[in-house]
Amino acid sequence: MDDRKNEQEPRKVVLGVIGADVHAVGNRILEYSFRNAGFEVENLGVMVSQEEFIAAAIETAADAILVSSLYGHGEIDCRGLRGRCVEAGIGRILLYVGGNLVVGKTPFAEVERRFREMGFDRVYPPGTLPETGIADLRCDLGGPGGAA
Amino acid sequence: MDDRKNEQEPRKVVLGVIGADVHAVGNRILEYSFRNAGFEVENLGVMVSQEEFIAAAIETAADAILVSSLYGHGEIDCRGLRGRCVEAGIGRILLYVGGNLVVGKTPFAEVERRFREMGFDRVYPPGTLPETGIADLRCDLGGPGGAA
Amino acid sequence: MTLSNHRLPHDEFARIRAEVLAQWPTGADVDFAEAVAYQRAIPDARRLPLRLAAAAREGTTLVQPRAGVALVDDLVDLLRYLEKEGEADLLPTTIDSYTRQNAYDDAAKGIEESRAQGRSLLNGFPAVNHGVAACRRVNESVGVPVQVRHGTPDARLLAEISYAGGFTGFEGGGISYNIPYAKKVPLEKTLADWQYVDRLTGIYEEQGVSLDREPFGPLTGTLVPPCISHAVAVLESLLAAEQGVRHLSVGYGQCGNLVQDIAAIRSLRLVTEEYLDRFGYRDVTVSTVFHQWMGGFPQDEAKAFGVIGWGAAAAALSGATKVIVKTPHEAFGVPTREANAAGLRATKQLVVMLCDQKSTETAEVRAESDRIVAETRCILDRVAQLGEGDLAVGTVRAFASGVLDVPFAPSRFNAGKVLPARDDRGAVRLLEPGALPFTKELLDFHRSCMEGRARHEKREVGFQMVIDDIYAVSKGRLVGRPR
Amino acid sequence: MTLSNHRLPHDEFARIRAEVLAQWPTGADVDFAEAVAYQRAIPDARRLPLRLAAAAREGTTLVQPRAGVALVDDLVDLLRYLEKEGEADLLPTTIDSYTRQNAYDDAAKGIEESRAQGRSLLNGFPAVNHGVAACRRVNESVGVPVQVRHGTPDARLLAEISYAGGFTGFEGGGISYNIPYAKKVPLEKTLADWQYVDRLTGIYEEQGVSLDREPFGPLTGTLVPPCISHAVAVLESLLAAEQGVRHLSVGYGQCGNLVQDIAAIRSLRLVTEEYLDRFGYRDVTVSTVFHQWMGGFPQDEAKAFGVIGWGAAAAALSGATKVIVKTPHEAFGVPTREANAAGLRATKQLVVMLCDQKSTETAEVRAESDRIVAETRCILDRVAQLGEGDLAVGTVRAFASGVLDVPFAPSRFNAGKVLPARDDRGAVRLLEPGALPFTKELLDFHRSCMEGRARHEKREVGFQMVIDDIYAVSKGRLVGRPR
Ligand code: B12
Ligand code: B12
Repeated sequence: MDDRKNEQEPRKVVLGVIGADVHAVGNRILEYSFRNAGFEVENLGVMVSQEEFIAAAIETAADAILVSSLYGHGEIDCRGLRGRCVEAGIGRILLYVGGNLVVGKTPFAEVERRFREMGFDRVYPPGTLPETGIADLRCDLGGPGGAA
Repeated sequence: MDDRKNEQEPRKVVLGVIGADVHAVGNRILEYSFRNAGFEVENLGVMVSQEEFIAAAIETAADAILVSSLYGHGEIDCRGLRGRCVEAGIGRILLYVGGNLVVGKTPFAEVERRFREMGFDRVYPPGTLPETGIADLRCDLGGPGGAA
Repeated sequence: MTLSNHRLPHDEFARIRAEVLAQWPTGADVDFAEAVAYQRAIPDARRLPLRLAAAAREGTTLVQPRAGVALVDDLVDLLRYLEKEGEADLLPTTIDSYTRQNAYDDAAKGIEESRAQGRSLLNGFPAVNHGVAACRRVNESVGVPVQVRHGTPDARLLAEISYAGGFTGFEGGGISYNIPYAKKVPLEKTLADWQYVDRLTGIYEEQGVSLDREPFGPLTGTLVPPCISHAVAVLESLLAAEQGVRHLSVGYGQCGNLVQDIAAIRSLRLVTEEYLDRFGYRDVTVSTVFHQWMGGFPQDEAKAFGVIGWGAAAAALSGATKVIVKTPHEAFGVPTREANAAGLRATKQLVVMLCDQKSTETAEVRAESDRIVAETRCILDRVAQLGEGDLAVGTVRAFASGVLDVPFAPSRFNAGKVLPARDDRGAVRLLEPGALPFTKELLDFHRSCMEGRARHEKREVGFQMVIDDIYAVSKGRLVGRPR
Repeated sequence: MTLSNHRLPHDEFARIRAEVLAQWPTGADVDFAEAVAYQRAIPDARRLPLRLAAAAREGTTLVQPRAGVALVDDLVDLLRYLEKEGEADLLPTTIDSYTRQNAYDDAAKGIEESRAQGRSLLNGFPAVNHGVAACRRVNESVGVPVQVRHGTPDARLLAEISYAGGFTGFEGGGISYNIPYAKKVPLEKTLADWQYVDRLTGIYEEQGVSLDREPFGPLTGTLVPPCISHAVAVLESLLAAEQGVRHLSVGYGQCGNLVQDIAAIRSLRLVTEEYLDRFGYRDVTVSTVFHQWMGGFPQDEAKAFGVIGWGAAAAALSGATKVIVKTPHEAFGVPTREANAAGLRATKQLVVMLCDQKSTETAEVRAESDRIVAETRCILDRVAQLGEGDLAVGTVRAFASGVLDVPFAPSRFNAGKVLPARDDRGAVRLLEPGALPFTKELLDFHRSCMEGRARHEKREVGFQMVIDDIYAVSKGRLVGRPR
């Protein structure tokens, strides 16, 4: 697979809120912000299954899947996503996840560890601004100022 | 000394706020409440020195000295009061103390220990209602329902 | 069956009921006659409609948390704690998100995992999986009324189990538990499913069991102008009353501008009573629910206490019958019981302290309240028109045409054309009115509100204002000023 | 010298100064010319009058804690912490109670014991004992203005050391730091001693060093009706202006009824400016200070947060220039820095959130404000009359005759005839007006307020109401209803 596209061509991301989660507000803002930052955004909205994320990523040849989970079931909902990506042949795709990932106020280091172990490349605490994710993605994709 | 007076004769207490403390509100209410409960109250008001407490107790032949300290210097101000009572010949007088006795929020058990060691018979935490002190005093003086 | 706003006929109800109770094994435990007997024996102190009526009489504002965990014993502990240490007047049982999707298999897994890990992996209580007996145990463990709070588009089985399980109040409605809580469930379906829930409530009422039904007021909790949530509340009230519901609690999510918040509760009571009366539902009691700020919270707990205090104060000054309380953990996750109780006590202090200062009749409040009523009437009357007299049909058509339109809702049956933003004093107004059927005068008012703010901020009216307003409270402001 | 309200002549001032600086060894370090140079070099960001003027211009409410500990390093740590973690806009240095009594020997013991025990045994910072250099270190350690807050009847040496030490604000006055803070200090003495402090401030002003002087608004903090604290604030302002003070902050302790609280800040600004103008002091700036609830607090920290939130909200809605913040430890003792910062952040969230909702011009507020102004004028005009035109003399005579009378004050020079209590909506009114020189109309108003409450509570107007009101907030109420 070609991970290093032409710098001019807009990078593509698939965006969505996983599981039975209906928190739509952050998702709207993420879509708006990533678009404004020059990304091509395929926004699946809320209540997105792992299968839908993967299908959309394959269809759009996306560089990254940005998963949100707000409602607390993120831990259950996200398990096995990396594995399914591997099975579907997009095993190296960037996986980011953010929101209120677990039930209850939990030290973030602990949460990050759990989700990294599940195969996520970046894990964001509650209240993260889109700018943070955008900067990281540029960096991970080798955009301006980032390593390839 | 005669600790057991005629039950009909009103019991006498000396009341005041010790040291450089000017918190006057609780003192007014204590005076009112102890009077209403049938005690004879000699209220020295605020900013009362150890010497003034003892002189008033001797002069009125009081059964108890009720010390308040709100402003945080209670620990310094109250030291040696029992000793001075002994010197003055009223060593067995009841000594009660209440208010915000030390600087800062402190576990009350610790505060109580410190003031008991200084020779106080009863020590009250912040927010104590006058009723509590009245009931205890009746009990300690062998009033209705109390032991002699 | 095509949807219409008529009382569900007995045989139709019975037919559906057989299906519903078969959806999950625990449905078999529901025996209506036995459940009525059980409900009748519940002491007055635990009967929600009675407690609300008493509060309305005394002019006090009752305090209620949100709370729910995966396992029964833990829920009992939690509710007892909130009753005792939180001084809660009313208790909830918040249902987990799998149950809300009728995904009882997933809920079962969540229960198992929670047992195994010794911590709740579900964000609420899976009442259907636990069944009638467990629910009764929960209710019998406390001394105050317990209401089921959820967000379930199809809550028929949940309602059956809840009422048989001794709960005396049930939140939700065919609009308010669809549009903010679902992506592709048709309104026809949820309206019909909630007719069932309301009819179920009605037949309990007919047996002398009084139950409270509460449309979910705050909708998406994010900059919802009062007229939109009021219109939904009134419609759900009318639809419920048609099915025989007798006790309604209508809700509103705090916007943050004091005059608007007080006026919203005032107008909500007035407009609900007006329409119930106009449509001939005369023996229905109405109480009001004030939700403390429902949008994004500040992360800092002390700041969260500030927001909670403001919600408590506004609730008291508005004279709402009850206030639903947030916690200092809001920005992070489902709160610990200690955090939950702390939010309750901070609120309790203020609602009791301020109970003598209701300010519903100042000139400012009356003017704002009158405008909200006028806006709400515009919407409701157009809904009735669109439905050719049938409010259920009208509701479906109104959403299709954007006459009813909830900001930021995930449902694809919601137009999503309306954009709200705050005016210069922080009241929520319309930046983009979409297809809301307002008079020119009302539209002009909203436009001039936005222009006033734009002038003050020296920037154009636009979507950036909306984004700034969404983040504002979590960043310590109400109006999202440019930085 | 007999007391009179005239600017202290230069030689008289110099004579007293020599005495004052000799009261304690650290006085020797004060060198006026050097101190002026030092003060002039203080950056604008740390100059209190400038910060207040900017806030008044921007319409924001600044947030300030109370804080003081025995040792210098600990104070520096504490203030830095409150600036950073508490987001304090202004900082204080609260002085300990021995220093307030000029008992520098006791303070010295307190410092030693605190060093030995590793915890502060003093309830504040003994600035006189620590001296000029230490005070400068404190001021230089932070980035915002620091004000000295105390309660010292004779604060002459403290003021000398504070100003030379780089503080740019000094609280107190000859009435407000006597009547609530002393038992047997004659008013003649404190008024004269504060003329010295004000004159000292004035001579710094004449050298181009702007300093803020703040009469202590809340007095005993216990059910003080606004007209009484306003009268004291105006008198101290006039006496200070006569000595050359140019920047005044007048304060008020929250009563708890929102309309009264907003009206109090509105009327305080108006009436202070009116009298300064009337007595010919034209170049004096006036800002307002709102003290969060100064009476007994609830012990529970969550409930304390509720009370703090209400204070923050009322401060913001009233448009006060700054708010003095309480902490969740209030009912127990001097707060930890964490508790102090938490109170600040809860307050900050609300004053910023609500900065666009000032409500000083509603009909209710204007009516209440007008009445407070009328009451205050009654008192002030009688004071002027009693003094035969001299306000200092008038003040002494007014207290002697009960024309000025502070509820619950410990001073034996206070008549103590006035008894306040709340009306049925929680506003503080007069149950017993004592010798306050009110018009019949005003007296009738207060009487009818109390009768209204008594009817509602079905009991007689009487002292039990006062007691119930004193305990009320700490027990979760505002109006102390019978139980
Ligand atoms: C508004 C809201 C609602 C609304 C949602 C309306 C809607 N359809 O959108 C309503 C009222 C319907 C609701 C319902 C529920 N909610 Co809710 N809700 C909130 C609330 C208050 C704000 C969320 C929000 O809109 N924030 C504003 C946006 C802009 O921020 P955001 O969502 O966090 O997203 C930003 C960042 O997180 C980040 N981000 C997110 N994902 C990602 C991914 C990447 C890759 C990156 C880089 C960044 C990123 O960027 C976004 C933009 O800045 C939060 C608490 C809070 N935050 O204060 C609770 C909260 C999320 N809800 C919660 C819960 C439990 C529920 C319910 C289950 C129960 C209930 N209370 O009714 C239901 C869930 C229903 C369901 N099936 O999902 C919990 C989750 C608990 C947990 N994780 O432990 C929270 C945290 C509240 C709490 N403390 O209990 N909720
Ligand atoms: C009002 C008040 C003031 C007023 C006092 C006016 C006056 N002259 O009376 C003013 C504003 C002047 C003031 C000044 C100060 N105060 Co002050 N004040 C308070 C406050 C808010 C309420 C006190 C009160 O009136 N309570 C109501 C009455 C009815 O209750 P009470 O006083 O507690 O008394 C009752 C009981 O304690 C009990 N009781 C008391 N003594 C006894 C004795 C016995 C034997 C019994 C049985 C019962 C009993 O019965 C009383 C009646 O119910 C308290 C905090 C609080 N409690 O919320 C702080 C508080 C007492 N003050 C405090 C401080 C530090 C000060 C100052 C040093 C600094 C400052 N903030 O300016 C100065 C002190 C000046 C001095 N030299 O004393 C601290 C003390 C800290 C500590 N102990 O660690 C407190 C706790 C606030 C705090 N958390 O920082 N204060």
